[in-house]
Amino acid sequence: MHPFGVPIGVWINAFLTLCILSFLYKDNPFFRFAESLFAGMSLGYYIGIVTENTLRPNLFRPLAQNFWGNVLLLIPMALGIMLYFRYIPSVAWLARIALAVYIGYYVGVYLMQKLHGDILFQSRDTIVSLRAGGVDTLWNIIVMVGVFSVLIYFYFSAEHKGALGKVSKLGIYFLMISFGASFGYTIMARISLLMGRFSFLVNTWLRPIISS
Amino acid sequence: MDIQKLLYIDRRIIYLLVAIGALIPIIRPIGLPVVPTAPVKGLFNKIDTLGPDDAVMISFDYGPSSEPELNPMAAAILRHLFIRKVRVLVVAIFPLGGVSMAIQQLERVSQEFDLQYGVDYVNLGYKDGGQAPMKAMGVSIHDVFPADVDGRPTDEMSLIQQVVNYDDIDVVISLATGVIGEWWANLINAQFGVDVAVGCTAVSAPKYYAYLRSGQMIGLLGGLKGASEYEKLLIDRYPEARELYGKPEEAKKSAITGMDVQSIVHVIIIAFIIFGNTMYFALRRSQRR
Amino acid sequence: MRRTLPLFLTFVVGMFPIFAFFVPHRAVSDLNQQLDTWLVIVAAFALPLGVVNLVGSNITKIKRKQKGWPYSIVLLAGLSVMAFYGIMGGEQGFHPKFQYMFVNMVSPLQATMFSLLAFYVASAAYRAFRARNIEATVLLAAAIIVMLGRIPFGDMLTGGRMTPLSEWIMTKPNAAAQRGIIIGAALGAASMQIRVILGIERTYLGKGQE
Amino acid sequence: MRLWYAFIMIVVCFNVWFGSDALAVEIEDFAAQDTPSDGGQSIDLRWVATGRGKVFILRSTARDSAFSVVGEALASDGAYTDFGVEEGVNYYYRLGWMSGGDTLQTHTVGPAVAKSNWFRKYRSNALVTTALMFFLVITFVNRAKKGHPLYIRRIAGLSSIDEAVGRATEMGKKILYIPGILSLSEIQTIASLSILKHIAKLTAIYGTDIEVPNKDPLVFSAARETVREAYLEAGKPDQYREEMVTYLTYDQFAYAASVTAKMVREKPATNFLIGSFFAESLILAETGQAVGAIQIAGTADIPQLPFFVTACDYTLLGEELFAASAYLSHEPVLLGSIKAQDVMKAIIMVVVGIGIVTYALGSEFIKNLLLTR
Repeated sequence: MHPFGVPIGVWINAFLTLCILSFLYKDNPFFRFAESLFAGMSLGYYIGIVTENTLRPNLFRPLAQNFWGNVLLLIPMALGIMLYFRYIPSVAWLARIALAVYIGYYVGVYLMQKLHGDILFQSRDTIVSLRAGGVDTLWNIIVMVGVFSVLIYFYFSAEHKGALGKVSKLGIYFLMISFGASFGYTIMARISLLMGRFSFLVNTWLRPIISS
Repeated sequence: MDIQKLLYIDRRIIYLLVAIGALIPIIRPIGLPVVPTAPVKGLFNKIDTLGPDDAVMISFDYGPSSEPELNPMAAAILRHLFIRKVRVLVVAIFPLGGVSMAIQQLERVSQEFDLQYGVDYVNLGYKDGGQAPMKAMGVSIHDVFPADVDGRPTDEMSLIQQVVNYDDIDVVISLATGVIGEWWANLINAQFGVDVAVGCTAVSAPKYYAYLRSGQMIGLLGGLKGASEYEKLLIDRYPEARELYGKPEEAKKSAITGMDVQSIVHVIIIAFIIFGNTMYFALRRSQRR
Repeated sequence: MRRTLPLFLTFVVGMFPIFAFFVPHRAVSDLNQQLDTWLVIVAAFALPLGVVNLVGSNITKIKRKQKGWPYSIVLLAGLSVMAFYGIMGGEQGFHPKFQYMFVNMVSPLQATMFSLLAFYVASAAYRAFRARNIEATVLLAAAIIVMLGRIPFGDMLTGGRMTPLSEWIMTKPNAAAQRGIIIGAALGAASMQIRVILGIERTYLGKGQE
Repeated sequence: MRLWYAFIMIVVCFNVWFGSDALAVEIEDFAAQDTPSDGGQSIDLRWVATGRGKVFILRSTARDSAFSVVGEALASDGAYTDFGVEEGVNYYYRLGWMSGGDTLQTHTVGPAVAKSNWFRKYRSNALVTTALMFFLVITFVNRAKKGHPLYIRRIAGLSSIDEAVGRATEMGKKILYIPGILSLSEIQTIASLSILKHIAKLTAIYGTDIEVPNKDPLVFSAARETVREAYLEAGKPDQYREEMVTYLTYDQFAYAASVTAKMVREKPATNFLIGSFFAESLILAETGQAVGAIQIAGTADIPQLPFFVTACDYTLLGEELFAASAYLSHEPVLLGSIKAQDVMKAIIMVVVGIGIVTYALGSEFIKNLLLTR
């Protein structure tokens, strides 16, 4: 089906795009329709993704092909099912076991990432050279002052008064420069997204209609 | 006075002007100049020293929502690598759509060159598990990807036979949204010492600058501007690239055209900020009287 | 037991990846990898928790003919059709209809919602970037310089000075501030993570009815 | 005849020109041993070479026979890591190189065995950091438990939480609490839940309406528990309704669409955006701003901070989010851990400070100490 020389899929795509864009003017039934459809379909999409990409290849298929060889997979399955015990008052506490395992593991993983990848790494990097030469030394000093003043801004054990207050104020200026700069830098990305949509509407949808 | 009204102008007027500013260059491109910056040159110059004996891994770590920014980047980098005959291994770590991005871009660019699959380049496809496969490739790429994206066994491919792990790879380039590019920089570079460059959306670029400064990354392409700078470097250096980007259907998709839209909308937003501040000071002055 | 077992498990399971971080022994890394895949499976089981709630509340809406109930029908229809074809995929991957609906419906909805940001950054910039006080002025100045540095127009206006200046802001003061936030946030996160492992922080577990 | 002569000369020259490197290779101190700090995947080879050229790595499981080429390296590299080995097997190695058409080999070294090791030595610095952090948290938490007074400055923005709840109460409108879009695997989400508990207690006491829409199903179920408990602890279990915590959808942007639609239709007086956020941050915050809600945000996702700062009334930046969640619980024990953070921060600044000074004096000792792999 190609009404006006454009595939029906493109028509649907364009219609839904316009429905969402209409929200900029105000909330309206078209947006509400698209929003509800979006909520439903996206959840359905993830049901498909989870079944197809996680449960089938990592759980069902191994169990079906070689049950005893993969019998340990029953452990995560049991943990997954335990999440639902929350709704049965007598065994509700078992749901917390699944949660405890899930949270515990990731907390451990990310703890090391923070301490190793973030703290050690960034600290090492703050050891800048004061002998870089010329203007580079000055820039390195600025970086050093910036890191220290921001860290002092995040210092909770003392009231920010006097010298501490001044340094922490400097930290705020560094933060403001960073936020302003990041904001300004990002505008670009956001416009790119809009461009992608507009270019679809103009080049993929409207142009073929006009030329047909 | 009406200054108050002007200050709290209906946001829909801003929306309308932004929309018009974005539409005009799409309907009729303008062509404004581009100046390459150091973080982009960092990656470009590195690749410019590589040749047929070298290998580069590109990780497609983005989904459809970041296409407009990262597709031109992927195309430009792939073209550069293929022009220099560097061998390319493509992987995908991002679960939602990374692999289809890889297929799309590789299909589009590889047909412009005379390449042999499995020898000059290979698409290993998606691997679940985030950091786990990334780390495991430090030992053996083949073990992580026993089959390529289409299920063909990789042990028969000369490229995978020769490129065992990160030791045989000159640069890993992650085209990333969100956190995966960071993992490459702070996990894989830190653990295996392989050079990492990241092409990211403009929004994550500021955070990546910290990694760039610390030497965890050798290059950084931020958003469409980074891509357009890379295109510019490529077009200036290689006549075959100039020819490629000269084709009208490629020009339309290029980051350089995208920059036209960027420029106009940026100017509109800056004009609004200046207007807002002018009104604000005018209001303050009138209130002081 | 009901109270201590979950806390004990959090401790043991939480210490394991830390242990694995330092111990390269194959037995340890294999078990760690196994845990990784297991927990992805556990997370997958959680999805129906949400689905049941969403379906339930929309059915109630329709039954009671609450305001906007027809939209609940749209939602449920979208959900069931998409989920049906999502589960219908075979060994070769997803059902073609599932992919068609993703490409022509879900994906454009995502992209358009995302693209609204182009408008929102404009309105937020207009409202927030006012030289009200020193801090706001610093914010405003940094933003404008970087915005000009991102477009060719800025360099045309200043004889090529805008791009280097904006790169300088990004790589020097901005990177310094970012690094400060990264270290601070990592410390905050690490201390909280240790609290969780040690069972000091336990809001997330809930007390339950014991 | 002359032609022949010229030809021979050319061949000789070629040999000298291209073969010279290979001819000059001389290998000393060739040794093979298990790669330290790994999982038994490889064996390290080391040698000292004079001259340049390529060397081949020959490997066998027998001392004297069946050597085959398993890799190649530049002689000048002086090292090679052989990943093609099985754990626990005895391997013997030789180096070979071409010399004017002949293949020369070193003597055999070995046996070398790839072993799984029990400690990554190069991560000793991380081990010290981890131990120190644990030690500090435990120490200060114990101090707090024993009743040592710990001073923590007022965290700006916390009082604004109470104000924001108060405003919603006065206006008789609802509070929207958005706990971020990541699952419970993210520590920010856990921090968010403990802040939610505090806020839910306030709404229970004041009788204000609260709604917590969710993207992640695990967070949804934990948030439900949290809010119910908060109402229980506030002595208002009868006011708790299941609809206070709802599930929307698993998609980031569909979630953003549903929440913004909610904001526009229900016009909440106050929005809390606390947890882990990505691109949807500004969609939510700007819509909330447009409908006139008071907004308090908190995240450690650095790319989103600028948007929250510009569109919200108050933003908890990075570490403040974690500190706030500890502070609000009003348990002195948790204050101890904030203190631990501060001490660690001071230690970092001192170490980095000394590092900068010694680095300027020409020592890279501290810099190398912090090297991460």
